Amino acid sequence: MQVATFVAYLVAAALFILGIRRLRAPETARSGNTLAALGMVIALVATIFVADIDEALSGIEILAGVLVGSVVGAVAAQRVQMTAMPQMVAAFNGVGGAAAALVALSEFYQVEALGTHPETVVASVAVLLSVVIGTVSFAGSIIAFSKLQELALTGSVTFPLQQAVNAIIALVIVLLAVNVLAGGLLLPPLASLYLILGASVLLGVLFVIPIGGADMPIVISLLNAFTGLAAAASGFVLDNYALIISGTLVGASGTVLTREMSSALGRPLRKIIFAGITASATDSKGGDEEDRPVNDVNAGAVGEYLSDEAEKVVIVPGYGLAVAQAQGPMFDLMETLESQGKEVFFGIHPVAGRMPGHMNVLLTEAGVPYAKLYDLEDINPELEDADAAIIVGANDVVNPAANDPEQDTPISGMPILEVDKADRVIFVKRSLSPGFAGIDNPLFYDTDKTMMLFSDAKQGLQEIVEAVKNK
Amino acid sequence: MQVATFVAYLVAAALFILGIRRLRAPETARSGNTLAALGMVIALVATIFVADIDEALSGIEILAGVLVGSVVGAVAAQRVQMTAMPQMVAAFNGVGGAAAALVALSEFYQVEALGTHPETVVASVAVLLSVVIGTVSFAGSIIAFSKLQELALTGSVTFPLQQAVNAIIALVIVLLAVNVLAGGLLLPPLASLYLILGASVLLGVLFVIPIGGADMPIVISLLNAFTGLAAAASGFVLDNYALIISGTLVGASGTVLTREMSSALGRPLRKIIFAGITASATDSKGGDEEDRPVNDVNAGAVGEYLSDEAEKVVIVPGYGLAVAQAQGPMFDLMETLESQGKEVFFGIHPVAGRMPGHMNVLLTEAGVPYAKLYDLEDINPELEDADAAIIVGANDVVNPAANDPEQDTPISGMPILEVDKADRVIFVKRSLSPGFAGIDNPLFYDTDKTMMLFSDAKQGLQEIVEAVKNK
Amino acid sequence: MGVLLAQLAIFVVAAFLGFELISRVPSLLHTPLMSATNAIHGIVLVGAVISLAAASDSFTTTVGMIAVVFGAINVVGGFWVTNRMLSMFRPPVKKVKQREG
Amino acid sequence: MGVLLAQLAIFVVAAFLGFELISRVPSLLHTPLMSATNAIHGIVLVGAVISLAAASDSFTTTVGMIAVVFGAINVVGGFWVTNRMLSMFRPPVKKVKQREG
Ligand SMILES: NC(=O)c1ccc[n+]([C@@H]2O[C@H](COP(=O)([O-])OP(=O)(O)OC[C@H]3O[C@@H](n4cnc5c(N)ncnc54)[C@H](OP(=O)(O)O)[C@@H]3O)[C@@H](O)[C@H]2O)c1
Ligand SMILES: NC(=O)c1ccc[n+]([C@@H]2O[C@H](COP(=O)([O-])OP(=O)(O)OC[C@H]3O[C@@H](n4cnc5c(N)ncnc54)[C@H](OP(=O)(O)O)[C@@H]3O)[C@@H](O)[C@H]2O)c1
Repeated sequence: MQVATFVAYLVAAALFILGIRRLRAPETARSGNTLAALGMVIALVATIFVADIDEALSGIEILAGVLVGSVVGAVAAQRVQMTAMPQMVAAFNGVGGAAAALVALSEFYQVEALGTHPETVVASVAVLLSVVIGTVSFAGSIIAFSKLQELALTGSVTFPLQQAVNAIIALVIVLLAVNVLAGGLLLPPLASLYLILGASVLLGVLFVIPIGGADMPIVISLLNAFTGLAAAASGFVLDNYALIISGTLVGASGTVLTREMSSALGRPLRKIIFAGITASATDSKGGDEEDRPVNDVNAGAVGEYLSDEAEKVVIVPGYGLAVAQAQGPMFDLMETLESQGKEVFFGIHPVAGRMPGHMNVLLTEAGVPYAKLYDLEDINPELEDADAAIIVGANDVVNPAANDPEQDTPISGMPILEVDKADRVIFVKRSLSPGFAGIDNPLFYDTDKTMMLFSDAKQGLQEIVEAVKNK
Repeated sequence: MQVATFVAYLVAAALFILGIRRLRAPETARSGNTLAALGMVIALVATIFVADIDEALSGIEILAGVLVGSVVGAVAAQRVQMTAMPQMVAAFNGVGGAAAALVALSEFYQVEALGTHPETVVASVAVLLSVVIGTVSFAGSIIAFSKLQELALTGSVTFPLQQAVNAIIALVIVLLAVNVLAGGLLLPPLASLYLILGASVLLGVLFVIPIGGADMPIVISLLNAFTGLAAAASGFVLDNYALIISGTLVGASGTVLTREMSSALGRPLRKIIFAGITASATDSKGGDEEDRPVNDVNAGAVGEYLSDEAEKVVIVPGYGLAVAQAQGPMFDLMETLESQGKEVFFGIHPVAGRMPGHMNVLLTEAGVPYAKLYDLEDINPELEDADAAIIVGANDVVNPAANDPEQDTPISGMPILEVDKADRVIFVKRSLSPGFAGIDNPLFYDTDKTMMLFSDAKQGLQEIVEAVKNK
Repeated sequence: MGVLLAQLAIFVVAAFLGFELISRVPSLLHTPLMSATNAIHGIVLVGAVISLAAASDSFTTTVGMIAVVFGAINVVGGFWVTNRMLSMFRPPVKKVKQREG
Repeated sequence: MGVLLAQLAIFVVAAFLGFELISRVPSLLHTPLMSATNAIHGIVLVGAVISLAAASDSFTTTVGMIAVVFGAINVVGGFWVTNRMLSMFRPPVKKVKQREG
């Protein structure tokens, strides 16, 4: 390797490190992303100009490949809706994992096809790791994508003896790998590698299918760390420092991020991976409570109350807002209320929605100023003297059952937005059905305080805006 | 290098990393130190058993050397008084720097003496860096030690054209280094290296002598980072990963720590290094204020007030307490007051004393429970309803002039312990002279609120204890 | 062998660095952070380019080509989408400060 | 050459790690932290041992011997004194918690 390339790689790695550092705070995050992208450009330019591109042909191939990939990536990234972000990240992660596996495969093939064995055991181990991890990440990401895009396999797909089947596949992979390292005792090494490839696809699929759609962000983060490790393993195959350093960085930081995410959501990683608990939870309870009376109102009544009696309004958005794409009407409601001289705040629970930061992204995209988005600690004091709390498509994040010591629920102990402190509580949702955690909400049945507006979030908000305007 | 040694070195490095991590919080700090020490044992054992110790003789020499050094280090570390901690750290740092320089020197000599030139330019550069940085660190640490131990050169020693002289020495070192790298154009390489050694000693001495004794902790931290870098450079000379990784870690983390320390003390690093401002500050002001009246009392009066009227007492220790070694009587005072049913708290300002954590170490050593030591944020609210604040050998940390917008002093903007909120303020110090920053304290002259007990801290406290007991 | 050991050392140190880099990130930033590190492992594109440059037959050329396209999608798409996400956090920093005060 | 480059890469990554490791340490711990990292650079003792083992004449033996003694002082003294310092922080952790609560 030439010294110039080496230096370029080190600079790129340094930029990645600085970039990740800056991504830790909202103020600097964007510049951090730009720094990391700059590092990537430097690494790539150094590679293209210095790699042994002897034939003009391969130069053209490389440029064409990079161009095609860039256009596809850019168009997809530009077009995707903010609500579809998780599946987009999953897709990008999947192709990255596949690329790592393919690079390792191609190296191995080249050495094998020439009739020489890989120089060292280490190189073979690296090839095997890269192929297995990269392929699992690829296959897992595709399944995650399909679940989130609701193409297929949504919900938790389970079958008997799932863990045992996974273990057997893993064992087969290990045996095949030993065969490769031993130079092909039973099967030719290259054939074994193809079998490993196939088994890894299967393993990736089986790993992700039992996991419920709502746990996907955490799984994607984990697969992200996997792809990092696969890239690092490819780096060992190619003797390339850019890949070793950067891949390892992502592998390690992705692991920590996964742990942070899962703890912020109160969902221990082990539970997510080793069981398909999620799906069954959603349809528990619910049925027998429906006959208790609720204060069922129409949009007109809500508009009247807001317009006549509310001075300070706190809006709490949840997953249903994202599903209904109701961020636009939400913004309109804010504007309408403010034009009548009322104070409006948004209370954003850290786990509202289905992806961390989901609500913030959606609302700022719709035009809500960042400074109106209050997080858990900041909004609870405001709720004390609020006249109304409007909860749109949310349940878990405002469910007082989380703090009920008598109940043992998946959300027990999670801090909630204390909307019951407001004078009036207004729910906008389609039915009495609970949310992600499947826990019924006692606030629904507090007929003195609560108004239930049963409606799709988008339509309901539009109607409220009309009602407020027409007062 | 054998793989086993390599693995041992990696394990050692990992233990150092984990150790430093744990040193960031008081609860885990001690176990962090133990982990790091364990890492050192592993690295050393791996080296001794695997290094090419062909002759029995050198094995004995090594063991003898390690033994002698260990005994000296352990005895010194065990005997040193807590107040003398900074100079102890300086001494240990100095020998470390010298060791790094000597290792590099010996490698270079061996290669030169055999008539071969060092294999690569890189190895020579590493030798030169290790010798220069290690020696500067050694010489600088010795001077720091001498200043703190008050052997010689205390205060800021300056002479005309200091910066110019330093620059010339640095230039000479660079020229000699070029001569070595060129294979000895003017002087034989080895002779040049000896000259470099000498010039580096001089540079280290001149670097530290202008710096006032009170800035020494920061300088020692900087020299600590230097020694780390010297060790890393020796690692390049010897091709040794343990040295490269660990030395670099210390070099980098020491740099950050130096910056953190200097900002916690409000003393920008550049000012410390490029000037000897400190000494002159101490004897500014002071003279012309002395004729203003103060409420000069004796220990009896203080004892009477404490015993009869004070229920809640806050004690604020400062540098003078450490100098007077008065932590014992301080503890007695606490016990005496508590035995009379009074509440006693200690207010510890982060920069009280002359070394971070100084007061905490002294007081806990004397037996004060850790839970009674309140830091800045926690003690200020307590001061509101305290009946008395006793300030022992401190000034800057309670000086309201720091918050006076009209005054521009070295401590302006520093948060202080707001002792003037207490009903009575009792100073125990020898005179009206100010402290480290040289700023007169308006509280001295508040004759209604303040009692001044002019006395050595140790004696004064003993007298107060007697007076309280005899009431 | 010497180089391999050094590379292993790099791996270990970089892993510690990666662990250290993420700490107490507000959950608000979890998604962009995931997406940005996702783009960074697109560095495998560098490997794909090297491998395509060295391709000697139609199999390795095809495989290398796919890897290059995939890698480029990962890199460009990843950074682009992260940037889009983060551009929505355009916080008038002052306002946030003010709100805290 | 290959090994050297790898070592430089280690240097860079380890430097970033070092920077990252120290962040927002309470000033209470500055002195022990300084003292502990001071002990860690005593790792140069390993270098001194190697150099003494390879010593071939009286000059290198003497220099190596001094280096070993110095390195051992740095290591043992450094860890020992840090431990002494930290043992004084023996916070009954409960009490601290209680005080905060
Ligand atoms: N933020 C993350 O990263 C993340 C990731 C994974 C899981 N989670 C979990 O997701 C939950 C988030 O809580 P949340 O309060 O935001 O949501 P939630 O508790 O899941 O409640 C969502 C509510 O939205 C309603 N809804 C669905 N579609 C709607 C539509 N079109 N119009 C109006 N309402 C609609 C549903 O009720 P109806 O059917 O009656 O309308 C449901 O009650 C937490 O349990 C959290 O742990 C979060
Ligand atoms: N903590 C650190 O790491 C560190 C490091 C470097 C600098 N500093 C600086 O040091 C200062 C610390 O403030 P501080 O309030 O603790 O101390 P200070 O402001 O320096 O005051 C010390 C006081 O102790 C008195 N004193 C000296 N010897 C005494 C004795 N034997 N008996 C009784 N009193 C005695 C002196 O007055 P008399 O002469 O009248 O007795 C002096 O007023 C700050 O400015 C800080 O920035 C701190």
